[in-house]
Amino acid sequence: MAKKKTPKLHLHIPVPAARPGDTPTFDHIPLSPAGQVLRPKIDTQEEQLRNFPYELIRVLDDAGQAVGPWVPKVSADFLRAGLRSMLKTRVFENRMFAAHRQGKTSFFIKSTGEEAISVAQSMALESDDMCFPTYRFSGWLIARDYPVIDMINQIFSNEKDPLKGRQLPTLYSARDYGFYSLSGNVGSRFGHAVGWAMASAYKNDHRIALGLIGEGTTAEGDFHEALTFASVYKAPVILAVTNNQWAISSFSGIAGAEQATFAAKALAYGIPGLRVDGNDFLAITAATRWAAERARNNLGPTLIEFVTYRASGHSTSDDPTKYRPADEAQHWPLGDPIERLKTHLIFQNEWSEEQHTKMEEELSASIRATQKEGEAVGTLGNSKPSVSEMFEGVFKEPDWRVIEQRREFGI
Amino acid sequence: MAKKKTPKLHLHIPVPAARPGDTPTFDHIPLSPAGQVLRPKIDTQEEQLRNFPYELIRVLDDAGQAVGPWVPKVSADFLRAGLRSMLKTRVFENRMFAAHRQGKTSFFIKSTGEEAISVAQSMALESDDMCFPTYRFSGWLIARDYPVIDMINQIFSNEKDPLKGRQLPTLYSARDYGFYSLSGNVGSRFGHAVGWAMASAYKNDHRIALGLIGEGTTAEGDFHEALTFASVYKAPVILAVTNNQWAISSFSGIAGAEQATFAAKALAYGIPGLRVDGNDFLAITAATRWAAERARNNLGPTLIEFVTYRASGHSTSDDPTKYRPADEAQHWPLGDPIERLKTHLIFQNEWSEEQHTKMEEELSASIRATQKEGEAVGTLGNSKPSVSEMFEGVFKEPDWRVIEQRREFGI
Amino acid sequence: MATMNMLQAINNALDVKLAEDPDVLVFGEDVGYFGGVFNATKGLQEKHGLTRCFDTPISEGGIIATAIGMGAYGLRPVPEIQFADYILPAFDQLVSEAARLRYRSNGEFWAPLTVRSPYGGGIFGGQTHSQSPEAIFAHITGLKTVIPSNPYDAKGLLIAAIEDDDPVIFLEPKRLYNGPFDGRHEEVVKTWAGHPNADVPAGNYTVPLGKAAIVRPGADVTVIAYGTMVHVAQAGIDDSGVDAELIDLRSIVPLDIDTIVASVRKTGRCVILHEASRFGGFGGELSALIQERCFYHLKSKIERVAGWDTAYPHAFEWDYFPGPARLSEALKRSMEA
Amino acid sequence: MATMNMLQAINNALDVKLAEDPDVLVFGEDVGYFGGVFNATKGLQEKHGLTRCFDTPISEGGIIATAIGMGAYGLRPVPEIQFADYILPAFDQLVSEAARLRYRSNGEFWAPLTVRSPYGGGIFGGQTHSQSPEAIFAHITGLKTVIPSNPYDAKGLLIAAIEDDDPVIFLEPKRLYNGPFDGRHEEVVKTWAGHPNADVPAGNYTVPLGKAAIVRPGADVTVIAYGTMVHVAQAGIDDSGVDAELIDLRSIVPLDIDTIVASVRKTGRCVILHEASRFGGFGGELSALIQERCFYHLKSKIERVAGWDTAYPHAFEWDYFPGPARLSEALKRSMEA
Ligand SMILES: Cc1ncc(C[n+]2csc(CCOP(=O)(O)OP(=O)(O)O)c2C)c(N)n1
Ligand SMILES: Cc1ncc(C[n+]2csc(CCOP(=O)(O)OP(=O)(O)O)c2C)c(N)n1
Ligand SMILES: [Mg+2]
Ligand SMILES: [Mg+2]
Repeated sequence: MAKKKTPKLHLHIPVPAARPGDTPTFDHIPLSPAGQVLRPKIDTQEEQLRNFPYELIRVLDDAGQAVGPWVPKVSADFLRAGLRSMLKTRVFENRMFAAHRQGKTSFFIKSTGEEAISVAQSMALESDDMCFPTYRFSGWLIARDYPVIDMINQIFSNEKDPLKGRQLPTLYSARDYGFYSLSGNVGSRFGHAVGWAMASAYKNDHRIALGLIGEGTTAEGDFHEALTFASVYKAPVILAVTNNQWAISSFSGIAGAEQATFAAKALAYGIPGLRVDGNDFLAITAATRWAAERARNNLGPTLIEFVTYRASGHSTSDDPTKYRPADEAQHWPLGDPIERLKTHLIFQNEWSEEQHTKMEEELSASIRATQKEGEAVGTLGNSKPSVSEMFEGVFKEPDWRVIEQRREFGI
Repeated sequence: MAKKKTPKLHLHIPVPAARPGDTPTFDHIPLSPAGQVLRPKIDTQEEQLRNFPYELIRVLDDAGQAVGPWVPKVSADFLRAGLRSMLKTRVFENRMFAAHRQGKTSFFIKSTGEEAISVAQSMALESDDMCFPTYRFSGWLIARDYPVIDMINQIFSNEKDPLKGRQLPTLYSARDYGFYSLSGNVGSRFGHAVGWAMASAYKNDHRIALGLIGEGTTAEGDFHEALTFASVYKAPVILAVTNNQWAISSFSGIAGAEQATFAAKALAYGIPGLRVDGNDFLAITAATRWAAERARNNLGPTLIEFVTYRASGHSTSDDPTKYRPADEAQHWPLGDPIERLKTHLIFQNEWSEEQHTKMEEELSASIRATQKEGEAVGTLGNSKPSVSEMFEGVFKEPDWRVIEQRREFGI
Repeated sequence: MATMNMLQAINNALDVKLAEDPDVLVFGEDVGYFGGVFNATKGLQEKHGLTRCFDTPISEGGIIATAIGMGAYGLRPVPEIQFADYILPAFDQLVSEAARLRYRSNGEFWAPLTVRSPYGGGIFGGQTHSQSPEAIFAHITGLKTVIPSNPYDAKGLLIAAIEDDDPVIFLEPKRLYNGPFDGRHEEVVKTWAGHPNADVPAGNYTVPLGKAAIVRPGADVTVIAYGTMVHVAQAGIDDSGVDAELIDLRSIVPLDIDTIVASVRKTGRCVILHEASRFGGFGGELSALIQERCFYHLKSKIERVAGWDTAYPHAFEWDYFPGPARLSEALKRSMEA
Repeated sequence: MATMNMLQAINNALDVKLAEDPDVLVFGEDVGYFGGVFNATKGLQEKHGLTRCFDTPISEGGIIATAIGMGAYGLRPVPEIQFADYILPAFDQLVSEAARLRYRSNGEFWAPLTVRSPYGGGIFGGQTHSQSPEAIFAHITGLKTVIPSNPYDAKGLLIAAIEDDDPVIFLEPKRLYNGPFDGRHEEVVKTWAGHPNADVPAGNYTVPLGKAAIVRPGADVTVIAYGTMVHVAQAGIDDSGVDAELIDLRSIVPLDIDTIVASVRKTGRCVILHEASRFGGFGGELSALIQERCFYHLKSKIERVAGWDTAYPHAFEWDYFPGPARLSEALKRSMEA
């Protein structure tokens, strides 16, 4: 063929709207006004749902009012419990973060600004459902009254660490609380949620699974494989992307956000994709309930993108001001989830600033006391489980190698 | 929360419309009438293209007429060349398949019914573009006049095998013909097409890449990773799914076809997704040109699903009547690509039955002669490259291990 | 008791477990209606139902991830990977997840999967239908790797693997599916009929993981093999005329170190045979373990006979394949030293 | 000539190659603007431009697939995998594609990538930020695996790897980034300042792949190590008082077999040290190769000192880590035997 003249190609590398020193902006993030998005029936055909990934389901408006078809049926007690768990999560995480600075642990990771997702989902699902969390999901455990002391002992890797010193701090496992074992690898448990849900369906059980993944991690093959299996076998699972705008130092554009919303990935699998205000406790509750109802009624999986913002650094290992404007959080258009639920409750005359301050003080005191309790057992390096734990649990029964090596080690 | 009564879950396992003994049907495959789908400008916003994955771009109608906005500008010579290459591909493959039955090779794989895709794409792209093929793409080489004798020598693993006996038959490599090295693993080269295209863009070159994948293989993580990178970096690449309805014995529903078209997977990445009649030489040409023009103009990748039908078994290793009705091919609604282009040319008065018969005879004779030539060199086991070739090419320069092992082997 | 080839024995093991334990599920690419590309799961879907034995998407990572999730729920999944060469896309799932789940969760969750996969060469499968990846699994703490060499063991080991609460990689020597193959590829193909280990009991029985078999007692040199190579070893031993003791490892993790050490201490000589390429192969580990434990008993150096350090080349299959001749020479070298 | 720590040396090697060869590209998770989670690529994007050093999606398989495609085009990609533990999702790309491309295409295509990745423990990274996966790469025909132990070598080997036309896995001992670490974790942290191998020339120079270094000549026993363990070995040797010859392999594929054999023939004793778990580790291959080639020279059994056959446990890092004390004991055992 004759060669036509075409322009020179060039390679596109996405860059975020603002770097340190720039003025932050989130104008590129499409928002919908609170209350605007319709709430379809759970058995609506996928064909009718194809616009949802491009909208944003919001319930709480700027005044703190709950508006529109997605307002969930919840009691004030329920909301106060949610508020309390979010606040407890924040207080707990802030203390542990500080404990890291004091050398009491090797590592810590916070979910600041994202507490609504873990807490609301924990409360929206049943106690025997199973959640396959990310490392930014301690709110799930807190909402279910998992003993904070056990988390602290794990974080301090001390003698009472429920994971026996084998795991990096924050990589909890809590089967009885519907919280699957975490690992340092991101993404590789997303498909476990699907397998677990398929098993439940196979056994004609009623339990469903929830899988979580960060927006950055949606780029892993695991994401696609999980969604493919979920879709093909109509697994009773909710698959959720927590889009907090950042991977470690990479903005969501490096994961494809310049081209599509993360909810739009549902379209590839012919399943509903909801895009939900991740800082809106009520919207999260409503969307999770909707997806759970679908799952429980054999209508298959739902993908939910929660639009939120990672208000802190990625972990104790990074300084976010090195790669984004220090004041970026203040420009985030969807506010803070705790503030928003608090405003709503106050607006409803179900809460007050005084009560809030009191609760905060009470939670601070309680977490402080629990931390002391953990410190009394020991912090990193000055207390640990029996070293024999290193050799346990490789297999159900130890084989000769670890038996010999224990001997070689002298225990 | 109080437990609501929900129905028992059950596990959905997709089953095809017909198994051996059943009456075949393809009613579940959405078709559009020829000529009906619009042809957007190449720089149309993705938002305006979101319906395309659910349509079917067709040019040739049942009468053999080329209709609608996607009719490509092509000469009769061009079409005759395409017809010839398709026919040559079919004749060649049928002979090699028979040669396998005669023990002349260990393995063979045909593209019967799918020849339009490889041939039309080969002709639509430039000679210095690079194609990352599947094993069902020999039409690409034939359309570019790659010496059939070299393919036959590769298939016979004989002394003149251009790949020196190292590869399974049909897993060609032909750099000078824009044909990337095949491997037995499915899917794992899809991302190479993206990397190659990114390299071309990085170098301000004008060359583009084409990646191919089977509909069954879209389930691999590789598929998602390739599309993610292509979308994020706006790589000048065409990514094509050949949806021939079957993986080996698994129907497309096992890859998600019950829920979505394969073209719809484009929506996950915010790139255009075209669904194209894969047995329509003109539609393939037009769609490939459209996508190529986008790529060359720095508008990024396009995903194309070619809807076709695998008329033969998967390879020499399976008997398709074991898992699908023996007469399923006859029910395929999109006909045979060779017949359809032939009918079109005849309709246009540019071809005749006589010419066709003559061409078929001529091609049969020529392939037969070339096969003889290959057989004169040798077939599997009775001629092979120097065994020293086994030890070559592990690294650019051999290290002591293969040098020692050669010695140990005695050569 | 019936005569079964290896495929039938494997099929039968799955059948027995599917019938006996509703928590056992069999799935993989083409394993459902079609019964697998090698027929290993033939008839199981029809007999046990669509949800007990079914096709999966072509996604090895997805298959294993799904299986792990099912295992965490409480099932005993038996996924098939169509060829061991295609286990690699699932490698992260196997290593980072299946192998580590019990340890990291302090026993709250575990992954009792049995990953069946045909492996090895000898069928002109070329580079990507012939590989033997056992060494990379052997290095992964938390994974067991089992490789049967005959129908009786195949069934008993497979049932043991399925009943085991740890993740097991179950590698099936595809060249042995239909008959014992001793590497003499020019000879007429043998079937399992008449082979002592082709008598397979009907019901549930297990061959314990981690127990090697002494296939042939001998005084002069120990030969260690597994899978296809057990038969090649027998042929090589016959050719050499050496009175070799042949050990079939049956599982490489857990490894029956006691049987190995006792034999080498007795014979003072050792040849290790495997089909995988030599460098970094499992033979290295065996050699190291043996010299660590039998240093003063060794009369000559431990020899390794293995595939060359190249890919598995289609046309040169029999040049690559470590056949009886190569073993026989190694045995002679070992005896002469 | 400047004093550099290992990170600076690596950064400098990339800088030199980016400046000198427009076909060199550096990319990976967080490597662009941020400069990598360990700062190895710091400043490179700013200096060389957005398209020369950039962030990628979190997709190790995608990163390597992209790099292979770029390599096939004609570039020299230098992808980073953030932690060697996370190389596994890319394992299929490395094995089935990068390692085999040249061979299977008869040299029409090849994959000249250099995959940089921090590996090893000692930073309280827990199970998934501490592993040493070199053994599984060593077994893969077609892959080279390089592991530097000091700034001078790191730069020279990295440049050699980038200039090499074969795929290279370049494992960076993260515990050595900022200072030599001999395993005495209770002691005050050392920096590279003053270390003879921290003097790094400014421009392009290479340390050839496949050439080991004799770090410490000795008469009585050969110690073989690489990466972090070179420093641990030195400490262990000092502790033991044994006159050991210490070999730093620098690359495990290609392996400098001549240097190893010459040393063990001289000393008659050998201890191998690595951080990865022992079973199936690279120590097995080394042990096997040495006993095959030095059988009659060996005065005592070859010892392996390595990580235990468990995952890398967070709180027990120093119990797991094969430190100088364990080496020193092995040296004494080796000498006493
Ligand atoms: C397989 C794997 N690759 C890379 C990493 C390193 N890593 C840890 S967290 C992280 C960023 C994840 O970002 P995202 O998915 O957006 O989750 P977020 O932290 O924002 O919740 C990366 C790259 C990892 N842990 N696992
Ligand atoms: C990674 C990998 N997994 C499995 C296989 C076995 N296999 C070969 S072809 C095939 C079916 C592919 O189906 P599809 O993608 O639809 O392509 P088609 O053959 O229909 O063109 C399978 C499962 C393989 N070759 N590679
Ligand atoms: Mg994120
Ligand atoms: Mg197909």
